Amino acid sequence: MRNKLISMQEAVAKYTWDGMQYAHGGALPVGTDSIAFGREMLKQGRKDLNVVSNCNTQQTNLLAAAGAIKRMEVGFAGLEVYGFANGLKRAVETGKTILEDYSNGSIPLRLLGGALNWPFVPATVNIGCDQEWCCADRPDEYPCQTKIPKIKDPFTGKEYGAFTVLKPDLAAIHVTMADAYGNAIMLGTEWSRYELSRAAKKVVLQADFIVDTDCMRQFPNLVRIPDVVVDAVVYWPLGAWPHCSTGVYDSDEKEMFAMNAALKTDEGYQEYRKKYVDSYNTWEEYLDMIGQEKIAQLTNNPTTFLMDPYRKWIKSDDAIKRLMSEGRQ
Amino acid sequence: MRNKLISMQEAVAKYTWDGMQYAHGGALPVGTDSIAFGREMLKQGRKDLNVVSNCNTQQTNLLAAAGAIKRMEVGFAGLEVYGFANGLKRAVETGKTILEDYSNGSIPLRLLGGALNWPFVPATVNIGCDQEWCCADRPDEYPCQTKIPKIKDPFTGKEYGAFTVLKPDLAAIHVTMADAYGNAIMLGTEWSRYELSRAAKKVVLQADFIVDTDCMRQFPNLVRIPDVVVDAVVYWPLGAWPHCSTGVYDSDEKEMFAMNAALKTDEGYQEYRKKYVDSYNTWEEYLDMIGQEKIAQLTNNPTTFLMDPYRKWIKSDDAIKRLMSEGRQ
Amino acid sequence: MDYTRQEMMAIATGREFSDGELAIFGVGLSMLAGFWAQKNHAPNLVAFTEGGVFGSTPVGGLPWGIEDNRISANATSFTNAVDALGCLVASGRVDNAVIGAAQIDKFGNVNTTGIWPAETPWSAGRYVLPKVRLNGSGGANEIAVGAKKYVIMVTHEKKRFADKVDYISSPGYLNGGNDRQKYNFVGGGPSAIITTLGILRPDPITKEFYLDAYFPFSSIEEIKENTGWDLKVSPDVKVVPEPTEEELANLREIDVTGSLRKK
Amino acid sequence: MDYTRQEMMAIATGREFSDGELAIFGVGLSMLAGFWAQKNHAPNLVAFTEGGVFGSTPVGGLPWGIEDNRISANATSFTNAVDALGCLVASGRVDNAVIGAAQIDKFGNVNTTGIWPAETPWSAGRYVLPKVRLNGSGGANEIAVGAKKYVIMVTHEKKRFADKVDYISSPGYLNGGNDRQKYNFVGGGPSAIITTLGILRPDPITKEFYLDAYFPFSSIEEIKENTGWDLKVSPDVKVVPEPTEEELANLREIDVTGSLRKK
Repeated sequence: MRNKLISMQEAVAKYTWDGMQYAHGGALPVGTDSIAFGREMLKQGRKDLNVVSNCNTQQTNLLAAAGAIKRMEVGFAGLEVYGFANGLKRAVETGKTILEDYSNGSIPLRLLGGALNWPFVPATVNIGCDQEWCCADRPDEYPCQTKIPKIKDPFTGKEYGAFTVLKPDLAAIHVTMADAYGNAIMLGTEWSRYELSRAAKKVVLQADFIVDTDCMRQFPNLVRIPDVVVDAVVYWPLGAWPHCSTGVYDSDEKEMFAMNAALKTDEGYQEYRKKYVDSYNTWEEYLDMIGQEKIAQLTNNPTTFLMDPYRKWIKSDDAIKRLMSEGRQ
Repeated sequence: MRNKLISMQEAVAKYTWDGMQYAHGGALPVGTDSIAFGREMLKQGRKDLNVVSNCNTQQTNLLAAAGAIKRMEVGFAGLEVYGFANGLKRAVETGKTILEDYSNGSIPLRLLGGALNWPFVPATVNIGCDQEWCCADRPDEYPCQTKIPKIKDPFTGKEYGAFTVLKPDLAAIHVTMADAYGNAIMLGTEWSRYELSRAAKKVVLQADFIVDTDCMRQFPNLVRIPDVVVDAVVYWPLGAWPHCSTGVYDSDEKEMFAMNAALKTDEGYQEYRKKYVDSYNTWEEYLDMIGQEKIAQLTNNPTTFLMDPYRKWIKSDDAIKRLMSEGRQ
Repeated sequence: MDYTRQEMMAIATGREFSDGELAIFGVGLSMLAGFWAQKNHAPNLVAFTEGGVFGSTPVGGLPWGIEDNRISANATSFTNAVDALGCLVASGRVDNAVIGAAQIDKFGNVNTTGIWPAETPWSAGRYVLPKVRLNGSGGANEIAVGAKKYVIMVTHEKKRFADKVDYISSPGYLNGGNDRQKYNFVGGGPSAIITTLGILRPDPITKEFYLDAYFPFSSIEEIKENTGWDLKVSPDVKVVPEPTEEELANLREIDVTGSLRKK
Repeated sequence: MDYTRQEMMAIATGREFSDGELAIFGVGLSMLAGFWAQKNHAPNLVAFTEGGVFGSTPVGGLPWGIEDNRISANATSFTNAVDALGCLVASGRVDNAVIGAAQIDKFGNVNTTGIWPAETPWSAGRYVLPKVRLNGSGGANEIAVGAKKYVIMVTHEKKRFADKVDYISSPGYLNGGNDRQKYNFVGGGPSAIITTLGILRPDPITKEFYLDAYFPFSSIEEIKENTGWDLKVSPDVKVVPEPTEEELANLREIDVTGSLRKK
């Protein structure tokens, strides 16, 4: 087993590049996502991204507002009860981002198809509707025959569709807990993170907690992402903020609205970026930026009992830093 | 939530019938399986079964020896290091059981296809080999074109195969823990039990322990089989014997060999049946049959620590009996 | 009795759910309607979310999303999207559901993807950019394709009730009749459009939605005025019974933050 | 030095594994060879089983099955068959593996399904019943199709080394050459047949297996006699170095029950 703990800066520098197919791993638009990883991509100036997004989150809302997303495949482009995603909406309406529509059920199946290295995935959904007929990549083909082409069931002769499979260059996946080797536990809905971890060519985990491997040996059935599919592990507390991370912190209601309001205009984005992206380097500075009072409020929530069985294996910041410097040797 | 705890006798009487498509849920030929459920099917005289078996186990070895299996689809027909499965082997060689061969990876994918209600599943395996060319159901078709028919990838034009999907009438699934409503936790490999629980038309769980629902609320990510897909729950301690149940008991090495040796002949089967099928009615009598000394030995094993986090929620035999009589009202 | 149009819509929607059904709820209004039904008359209604959150009820207020901590705090199982939307919804297992709509047409086709006020993709014969980009289908496409039946809940405004939607995000009866059969959809299609003014149901043959009932505070005229096609009216058109005191009390216990009470 | 043919076969197989590879082991000999490699020269060999048991080593003796408690006691992750055999093996991710064979032919096709001493399905042109029914393919079919390369481990007996196997349970190079391409297999096919007598490797063009090396205790003649086809012999045929003391000591630490020491 290889110690894969590295810094956020290193992970983004090593595993991302302009024009790549980038997938982020989260749980719908309010739940957990590798949002801190996306902030660091912005710091490092990543652009022309081809994004695979089961659901938009504040990460893709921010990256789109920054003009960093050239193309995006998505199942859902909003922020649920928090409203439309202004940054992404603006990028799509102005033609800056090409948005290719699927659904929340078909993106995970296409990832599963990529994980299994299938040639295609049978489509019983997203057919007989404009997800089939409208192709943002090839707008002149209408009704489009090539996005979800017809395929005949060899057993009945009935017609269905076929989806392309997804194998992103990188998946940055938020997990609740990871050990230094890349074994990870998710609390709350997995959404499509399991499929993503197998479909992507490289996988970086962004974890709220680093735990000892003994935790994994006590709960191996919870380790839905084993080390063999993981390339790097990044520790970043509160890393899904302002989203929630089940068992750890609530979504930051005020900030969810404020961030989305800011992303409505380019000026707002510039201000947001200064304040919430360029203002920190370390995770300590990041936590200071959020503020201790806010953190205390968000981490006092009705799901925290879900973390109780694992607390004794949580590694301290100092222990994590030691592991990070060991890993570098 | 509905209390679904019923007796083994009732579960078999209500959910099985002659000629049905029956799937059993286990973890390969040595790991956990709903073997006690199979014994009860034998007691109740079930026959002409059409079995879906990811792997043969001592359950199917016994049912085949009894002549109760008319047809079986399988990925692996042996008992791993315990050798060939004599009961099944005999039934196949004499033509009593039609055995349709797939592989350990394709049976779960066909169950997944059934769970998703897909028309077919793309086949990148079991093609270019005799699983494709030989069809036990239609022996005259060779090389068979209809078992795993050819299908063209609409994106590249390349040729692959297509599997039929599986939707068994019933899946009897062994789980480590279940609550009375049918929420279940498996320890050890899931094998194909997750897919099976969604693919089958009806699902009966056979559990080593009945636990309080509070256990599920503490560990919801472990509950890979939620109550909504479950029809009945049966408590049957040591129910995978002589196989192992990870976290609970080891495989009974002596009995694995002895049972398989007995099933080699019809006389052996008749003796086995008298001694290990017809000899008990209640789970207490079943445990007496195995013997306290043997049970102590099997349950003292290096995996028992895996059960520790859940022990406080385990229900006593008396509490289970109360729940069973409540459920009947 | 004092109740809002939103409350009437939620209650009318909730009344569509029966005891023992397996249902999937979305966020917001849809979830309120569903949990109200469970509390009010369908105690064995079994619900889950498209994230695979099972066995839970909202804690501490209406969830901000279907994966929010407020709906995760007392779950008995967390699985995933393939399970919830694939194995349970698209497969055809779910009995009943609710979806929303930005735009809807007379065959119950739903648009939640964008607004094309001038040229639409189908009128232009190419995929032109929307003037206003909306959220896309989310899991509603799976519900529309797979659920045995489902309710479409939508604010009754003329701009939303189009003769033909700009974009079909979630197919209803497509061009009507048995048009769904072309795609071998396993689900039955929408059973009702429940609005802030009344209830529309599909004609059993043509599948065109007609006015089946209106709310005590609305009228056939108001509804026809606010519908973008020539809405047919049932000869037996009814008035929907207004919420009983008990129904309303139950709803307000669920809607702790009073989100439906804003007039 | 005193070692058995089985031990030589296990060590020769283990030598095929390199540090850092992702590998899948079966039960019995295959697992011994793999864990020996990990202990002996490939500490970062990462192995899992087809049940999705990750990060573990045998505890208390050689496991009776790949899901046995003996291989589950110190696992870091338990997943499932779709994950292990589908996402990791059939997908093409696995670097190396070992499978067994009841019968093997000159193109590395493996039969583990049955023995047809008179008529085979391919000679009869129909699926006739086997005289002796064996275990079927298990997960070996996925390995044969998907692994980047794999070793076939088999006792060297004439009845097992057939010109053409009775039944192809796990495809090797089929009829040789680039015949695998017909099926778009992602894996590279078998890299070696390692037997109780020596090592066979596929010709790079024809893919027919030839004798590449024999063990110190065997000979070209013995091997040819025990092979059911006219086995070609490499002009550079080598003698496999016998186990070093360290190799043997490491193997015997893994093989705690001495299963390979029975002569």
